[in-house]
Amino acid sequence: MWMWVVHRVTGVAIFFFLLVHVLDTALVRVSPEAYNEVIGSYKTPIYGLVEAGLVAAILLHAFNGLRIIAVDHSTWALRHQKQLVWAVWVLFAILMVPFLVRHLGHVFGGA
Amino acid sequence: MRLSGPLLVVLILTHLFINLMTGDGVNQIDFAFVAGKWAAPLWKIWDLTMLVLAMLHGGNGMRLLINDYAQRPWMKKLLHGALGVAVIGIIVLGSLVIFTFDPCPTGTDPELLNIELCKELGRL
Amino acid sequence: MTATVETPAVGEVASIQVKLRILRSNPEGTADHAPGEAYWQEFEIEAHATDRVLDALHKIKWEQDGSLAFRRSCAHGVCGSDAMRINARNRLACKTLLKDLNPAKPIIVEPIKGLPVEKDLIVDMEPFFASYREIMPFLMTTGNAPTRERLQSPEERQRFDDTTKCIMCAACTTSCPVFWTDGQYFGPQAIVGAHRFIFDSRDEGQWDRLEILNDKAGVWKCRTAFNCTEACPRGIEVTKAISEVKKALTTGEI
Amino acid sequence: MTHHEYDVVIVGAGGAGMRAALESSQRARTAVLTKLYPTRSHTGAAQGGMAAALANVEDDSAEWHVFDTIKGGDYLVDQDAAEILCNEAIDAVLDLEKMGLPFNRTPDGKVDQRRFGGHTRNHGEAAVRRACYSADRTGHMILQTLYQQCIKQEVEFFNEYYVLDLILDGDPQQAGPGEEVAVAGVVALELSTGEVHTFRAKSVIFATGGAGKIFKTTSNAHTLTGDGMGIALTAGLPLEDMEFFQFHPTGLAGLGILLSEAARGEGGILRNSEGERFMERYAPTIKDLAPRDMVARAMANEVREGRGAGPHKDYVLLDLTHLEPAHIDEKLPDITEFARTYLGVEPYTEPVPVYPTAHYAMGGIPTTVKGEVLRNNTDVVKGLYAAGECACVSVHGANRLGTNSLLDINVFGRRAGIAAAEYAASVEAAPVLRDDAAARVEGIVTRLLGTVGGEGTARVADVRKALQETMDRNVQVFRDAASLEEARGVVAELKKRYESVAIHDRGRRFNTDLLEAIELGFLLEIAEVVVEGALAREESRGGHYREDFPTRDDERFLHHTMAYATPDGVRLDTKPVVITKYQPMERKY
Ligand SMILES: Cc1cc2nc3c(=O)[nH]c(=O)nc-3n(C[C@H](O)[C@H](O)[C@H](O)COP(=O)(O)OP(=O)(O)OC[C@H]3O[C@@H](n4cnc5c(N)ncnc54)[C@H](O)[C@@H]3O)c2cc1C
Ligand code: HEM
Ligand code: SF4
Ligand code: F3S
Ligand code: FES
Repeated sequence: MWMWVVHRVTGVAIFFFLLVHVLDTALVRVSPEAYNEVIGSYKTPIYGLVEAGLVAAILLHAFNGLRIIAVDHSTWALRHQKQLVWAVWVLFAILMVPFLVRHLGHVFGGA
Repeated sequence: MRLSGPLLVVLILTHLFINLMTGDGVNQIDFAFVAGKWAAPLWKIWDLTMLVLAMLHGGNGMRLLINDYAQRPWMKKLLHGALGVAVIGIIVLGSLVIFTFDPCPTGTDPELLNIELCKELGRL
Repeated sequence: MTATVETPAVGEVASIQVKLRILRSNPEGTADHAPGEAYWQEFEIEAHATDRVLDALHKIKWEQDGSLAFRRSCAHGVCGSDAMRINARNRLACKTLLKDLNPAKPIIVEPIKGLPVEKDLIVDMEPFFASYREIMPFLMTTGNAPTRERLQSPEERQRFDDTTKCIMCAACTTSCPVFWTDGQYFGPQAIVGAHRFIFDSRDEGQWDRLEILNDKAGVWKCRTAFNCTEACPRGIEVTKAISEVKKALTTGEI
Repeated sequence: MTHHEYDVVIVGAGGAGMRAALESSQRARTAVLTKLYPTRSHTGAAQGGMAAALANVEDDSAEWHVFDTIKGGDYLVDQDAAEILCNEAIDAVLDLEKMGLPFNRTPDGKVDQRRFGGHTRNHGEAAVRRACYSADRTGHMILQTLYQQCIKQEVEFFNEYYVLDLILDGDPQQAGPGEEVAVAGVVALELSTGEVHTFRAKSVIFATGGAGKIFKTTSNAHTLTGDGMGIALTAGLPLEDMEFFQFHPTGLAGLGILLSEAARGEGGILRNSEGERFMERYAPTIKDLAPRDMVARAMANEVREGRGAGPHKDYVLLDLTHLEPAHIDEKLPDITEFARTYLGVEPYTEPVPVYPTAHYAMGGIPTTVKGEVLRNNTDVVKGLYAAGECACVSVHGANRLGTNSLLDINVFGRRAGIAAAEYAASVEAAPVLRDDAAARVEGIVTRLLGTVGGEGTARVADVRKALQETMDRNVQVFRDAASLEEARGVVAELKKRYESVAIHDRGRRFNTDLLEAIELGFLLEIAEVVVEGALAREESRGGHYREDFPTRDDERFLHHTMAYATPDGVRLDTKPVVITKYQPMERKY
């Protein structure tokens, strides 16, 4: 059940982010200045953390989404859904760790 | 849901990877970066499908959520309405942006632009 | 079988002190509590590790507080009377042995969630049975019945075996997070009940039933949370049954 | 108080009650009152199968089935009833199949059948496959299927209505032969509100199931407290053959949870502590598949003679280890799980500890083959019917054969349903319910509620426990005058204590405390009748074995016992056994 909660929460989070994200991207039509100003704020540490959270949400939602799809289509997956939950978290960790290193590096180290 | 899901995986992960992992990560993102990307039709289409799919998928997901949690019928109607407006609005807005994008708006400080690209296009 | 004072003869089991924290409520109120108010009450009893939670509840009822109300009948997991939330999981009290719970901590016992509580651990089962009736849970055939039995191969019989085991205990439906937020949802049990007929080679009413399940309160409400499968005391692969019904609806094949 | 009027009221929604409801609701306005949700009824616990000479897998005939039933019942069976039972068996199974019951199948798609104790080919030559089954969940499937059909027919259920009284128009004991006594209705307590309801009806069918809770070790549910029998007795009606109680050989040791005879039908073997297949000594031809009374006695005897297994040498072993695990999973999935869950024993590799457990009441409310309730040896109560375990048609005589009860509830449930509806159609109206019809029930409820908070009074649970223990100790597989006298004394004393029993729950809604107190009253009544009948029957026959009279005595006791409750205690009478074809013979297997 917890995976269902995770999936819901991340889904909603991504949705609202996407609303904002499209709006800010739309600024490229207004003027490069405006766009860069907004994007500039993405590069502050606080926003950096938010963004990291977002990526985490997307990754989790994505892999869990794949698990749900698998479970719906194959009996094997259905019977091993618990292991698949683990797989989701493992995959998530595998991708998240290097990303965090790099991303936070960019955000804080300004490399 | 089932169809848009896997496609989105590919689309969004690549998107994120390119934007945040390659090169300079978040720091590289600016007007010039976007302009550079959208110069290639591949990325235009890429982002467009991503947008449409994500909004349809997310919109549908939100619809389910509203169904689950909105108790009173009028509330449900209201939220569904708002959701519809948001989804359609965003898709329209997003597509407009992508298609009418002008990488080298006149009168902008060239510092901000993707100079090579604009030169190539003969706009500078 | 009454208050298994003697332990089952296999080996000797020492008696242990067990605490139970029970979520109670009395529709008529008690000296300390308003009508319908939910409150926790803790009981301590002496029991054997091999006793069932049901035995523990009986001990409380028979020795300490006769007003404790719960349903039970068969005491061995076949009638479906005593589904309750034990340590945050839906189980049958008669199929849960004390030794399989952590005796160091109090055992938390609550009524199953999502159905109106009537008194202590007793909930109103009517909405649950109403959903079951909704899916037309009976064999539907056309034409004249044969004089002898309808033939059915062992394989065809096997196809729906799993879902014939359901004892309608409601452990699944009342563990489903979707059901908690939306009582309109038929719930996994009703889908299990429908599955039992949809995949019965003798039945000809599959599409009527599938149509009902295609409704907005039907299978599409299921978000594969798997709580139902984990709760089912009969080991029915509930989510699998639901997924087979979804598949039948999307592919149009049974 | 609420008043209802119906043509037919059925009390009980187990197999018998719902089978009756399916018939009567097609013909008359019917209400089914049940103290449990229908699907909680103990029919759902039945495991092994339902007998019918379908001959789907080997040669068989209804005639052989009749003979086995009579011989299995140690010649106390009414043979006309047994003929009906076995002849209608085939249709009873086919009807269930057509209603959708998922029987196990033969490779060519027919209903599969398996062996069961006492069912033989050609009058005892060898075990025959006669039990139609659905894994070890036959009763569950029957209960579910009947419930599903009731949903289809929109049968009107009053769930969690506890019937407490039967209202007759006239006194069944005072009325002379030939005089008319008719049913007027029943009085019930609605559990969720505590409200008393009266139901006036032209016909009433009792289908309230067994009374196993008079014993401590039993395969029966907590709710099987013999209510229907107790209500009938209190209303002045007799109970027949109550001393015959079946002890099923294979209950999980110490717990009583049943492991179906199907375990032996599928090849399981009983062994003592020496590993010996001891049934070879007791029933050389059909060994482990001898009738239950014999196997239960053999087991108790092994234990008595020191060949019991376990630390206390107090049980024997059911050995399934030579069977293929796949076979076990297919045919006996539930009972093997019981062994795992409750004893922690893995039946694939270890033998399962078993000991006889109180299982089935052969006796009950006497009826004709149409299900009409008798108020003496010849007169029926107009409009009153009974079927299922609470009734005694007598098709089971002194010992019921396995799989004959699921058959009984279907055949006689159906007959009672039809007869009740037809009777209802034949009369203008039911006798008027007097204004004070509910007074007795109101009185009981008020009295018990008044005991809440009382000082120094007996607890329901203590009285019940004392009753169950004395019954287990003194009225079990082996009985004799001394043990029965002891039980008689204890029961009498407990009846006194019962008068001062106090409850704890003062509420009216879902007062299960009150319910248990009332149930205890029925248990005490029934236990008394069982003990009195057993004391009077100075012979050994079927499930009733007197060590002081170890042989069957057809001279003195080839008759049914009829027990009546009177102000001076139980009065016993006899009723002749109907014999058509088969003269009593020695019972050997
Ligand atoms: C573990 C077990 C296994 C068995 N296996 C087999 C087998 O394999 N084959 C076979 O042939 N037989 C078997 N039997 C015997 C058989 O199952 C029962 O005898 C039979 O099911 C009884 O059915 P019934 O309808 O008479 O009663 P039940 O199914 O017990 O139903 C009684 C009904 O009466 C209602 N009721 C009771 N009291 C009241 C009241 N006061 N007011 C209102 N309602 C009331 C209850 O709610 C219930 O609905 C088995 C029995 C047990 C215990
Ligand atoms: C990255 C790839 C993605 C995959 C693989 C994916 C997969 C899925 C799947 C399979 C579901 C259905 C879950 C169910 O049936 O229980 C779902 C639901 C949902 N998705 Fe996605 N999704 C992805 C991206 C997104 C994005 C970008 C958004 C936001 C716009 C989003 C928002 C939602 C929402 C709100 C739900 C509904 C959640 C619910 O009902 O509980 N998803 N997703
Ligand atoms: S599917 Fe399982 S959990 Fe659900 S009602 Fe049936 S037996 Fe209970
Ligand atoms: S818990 Fe609920 S969401 Fe589906 S898988 Fe089970 S029904
Ligand atoms: S009491 Fe019957 S299932 Fe628990």
